Amino acid sequence: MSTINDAQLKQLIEASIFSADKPMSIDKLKTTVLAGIKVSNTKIKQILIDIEFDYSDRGVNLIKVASGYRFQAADHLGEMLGKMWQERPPKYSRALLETLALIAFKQPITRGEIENVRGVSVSSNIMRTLIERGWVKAVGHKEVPGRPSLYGTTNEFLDYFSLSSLSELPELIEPESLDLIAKKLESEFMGVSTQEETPKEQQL
Amino acid sequence: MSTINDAQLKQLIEASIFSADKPMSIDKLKTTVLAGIKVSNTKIKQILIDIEFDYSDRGVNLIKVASGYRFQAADHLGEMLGKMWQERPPKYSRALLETLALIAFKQPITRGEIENVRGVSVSSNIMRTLIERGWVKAVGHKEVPGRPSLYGTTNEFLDYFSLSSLSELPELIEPESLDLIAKKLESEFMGVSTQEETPKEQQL
Amino acid sequence: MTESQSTPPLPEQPVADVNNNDTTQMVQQALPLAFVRGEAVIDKPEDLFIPPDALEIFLEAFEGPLDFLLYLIKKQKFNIVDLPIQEITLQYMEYVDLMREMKLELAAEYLVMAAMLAEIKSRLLLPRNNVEDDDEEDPRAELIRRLQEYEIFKQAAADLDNLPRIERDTFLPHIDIPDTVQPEVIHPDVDFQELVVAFQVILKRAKAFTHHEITPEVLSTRERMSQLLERLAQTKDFVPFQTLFDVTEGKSGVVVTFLAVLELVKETLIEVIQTAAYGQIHVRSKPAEVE
Repeated sequence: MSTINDAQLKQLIEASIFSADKPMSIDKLKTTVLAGIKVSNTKIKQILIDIEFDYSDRGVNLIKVASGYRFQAADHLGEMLGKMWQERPPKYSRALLETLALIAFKQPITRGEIENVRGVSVSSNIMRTLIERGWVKAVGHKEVPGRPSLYGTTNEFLDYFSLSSLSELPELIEPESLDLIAKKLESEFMGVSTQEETPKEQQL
Repeated sequence: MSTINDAQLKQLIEASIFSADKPMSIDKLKTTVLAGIKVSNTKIKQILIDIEFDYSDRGVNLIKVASGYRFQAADHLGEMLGKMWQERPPKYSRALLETLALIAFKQPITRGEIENVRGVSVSSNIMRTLIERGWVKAVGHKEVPGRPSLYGTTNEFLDYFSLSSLSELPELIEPESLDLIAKKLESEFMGVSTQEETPKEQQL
Repeated sequence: MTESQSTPPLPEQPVADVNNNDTTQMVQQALPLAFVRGEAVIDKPEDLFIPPDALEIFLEAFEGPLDFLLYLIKKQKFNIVDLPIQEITLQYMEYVDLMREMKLELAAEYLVMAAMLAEIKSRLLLPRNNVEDDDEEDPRAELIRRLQEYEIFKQAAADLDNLPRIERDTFLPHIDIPDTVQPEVIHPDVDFQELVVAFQVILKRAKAFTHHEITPEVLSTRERMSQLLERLAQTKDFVPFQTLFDVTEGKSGVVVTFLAVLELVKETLIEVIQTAAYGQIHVRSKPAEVE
């Protein structure tokens, strides 16, 4: 039996818990790193308490689990530490892109209306993904039985695609000018000549 | 940019170095756990120095290797900790070690050049093992007929041997200056006094 | 000089004398012992004659002819600088002959080395050219250079092997990651063109699609409809009609807002009231029906 001073013993126990790929029990310590070293269980326990205290305010803590002792990243660091690992979900499906396109171009639109156009049901998963991504949100309810949510796109959606507004879609622009349409609609709704109208005068 | 107090920052950096499966560089810290946190490189370095000091007398120490910072069991505990594992660590053949040494010291180097020094052919197996372990990689081609690959060592190679740069490798021995030998041989063989030798004549 | 004499090895002889000039004798003495013991890794009783397999094992202990030559040189305590080619060639040839006798497959490198040694030896035996010739050099020089270089890297490999390394001497900590730690999600990228294509596909597929005239104005209107609905949803109260307009948008912006309001009214998503003729107009989102 060899001897070892307390400081060395503490270092050894600490290092072996850190190095082990499974929790370390006192028994395991005694049959491996401490084999051939004369040391009581009480002593080992005292050292474990010391180590636990040393690490209580650090980035990693000593914790006791069923099968022994283990170092673990401090709980409260959880969210910040998560950035160490990155998860890449699969590419978006065609169903999702079509749903997003419909919401973008036909907003505000209900899920039922999307389903009507696409001819298939829209999975909750797709809506959830779009909402979690921050691209789509409920903007109101349609006053029909069931009061379904009406969906529209968000500013984040516009930012992502570097659009200042949905009207910037070059592929979908038709050559009719805004003025022309305004004129047409005004005469349709107001029954007035538009030549001299100012917006203020168009009040209902 | 969110802020965080110094104690939390230290805990976070400490925990992330412990959690990472590879050494952590300051850049890696900044793009992962510290992304979105306003903190200077100087500050991070200061914290690393603090952590290094905190652990200097513990069972694990913070050390700097080629690709960043990592914790490792204190050197002097190595032998005792080895007892924790039944499995024998991998042994590397002399052929592999000589090939690795040549690549490390004479990089970039072609396989043919390695073979010239060793006087035997280098098996594809050895090159594959070195590349699969991530210690060696092709760094380019030599512009000679056949354009053979030039090999060099990686940071992972240095990490494996706890080195922070190639300059930390053990120095090459110098059995005797080759020039000296050449001179001596020439004088013997040619019967010429070495005094009068011109550099040209000393070339081997 | 005699090249070699094939006499049987004398296993009982001790390590060869460095200064022994009888090279043939020295080779014979050195070989068996050296082959089975020496610095090689083979652990065989000292007094054993070379067992059939030992030579092969011995061969494996070397990294090739350079390694083997270095061994012979060190074993015989030859100074590499004064390398006695004659003696070392004899030893080497004995060894190669022995391998042949044992019918071992000789690596090509060993034969190349044998040829090189023989060539060096023959050049050394030729009468020296007395004419000053710049190109003339000691034929040993290249061999010695190679031996020295190999020795350097043989040692470097041994030094590398002695460095502390992961798995053998360096142990890395493993820690648990609490469940509270959630990996950061990196969302897939979407190109805007994909959206446009998706929409065109829908339009093609849905022939009965009624609002297939897509114009930027309609898009603006529908976008404005979403914005208005969202804004009105923030309060249950009526808001003044004119506050919905932003004059900084200019005429076209105001028209778009106006059209959006009309569309929302048409779809009964908002209520518009006017308490008196030419009075203030108020708008609110349609309240949920009260049970």
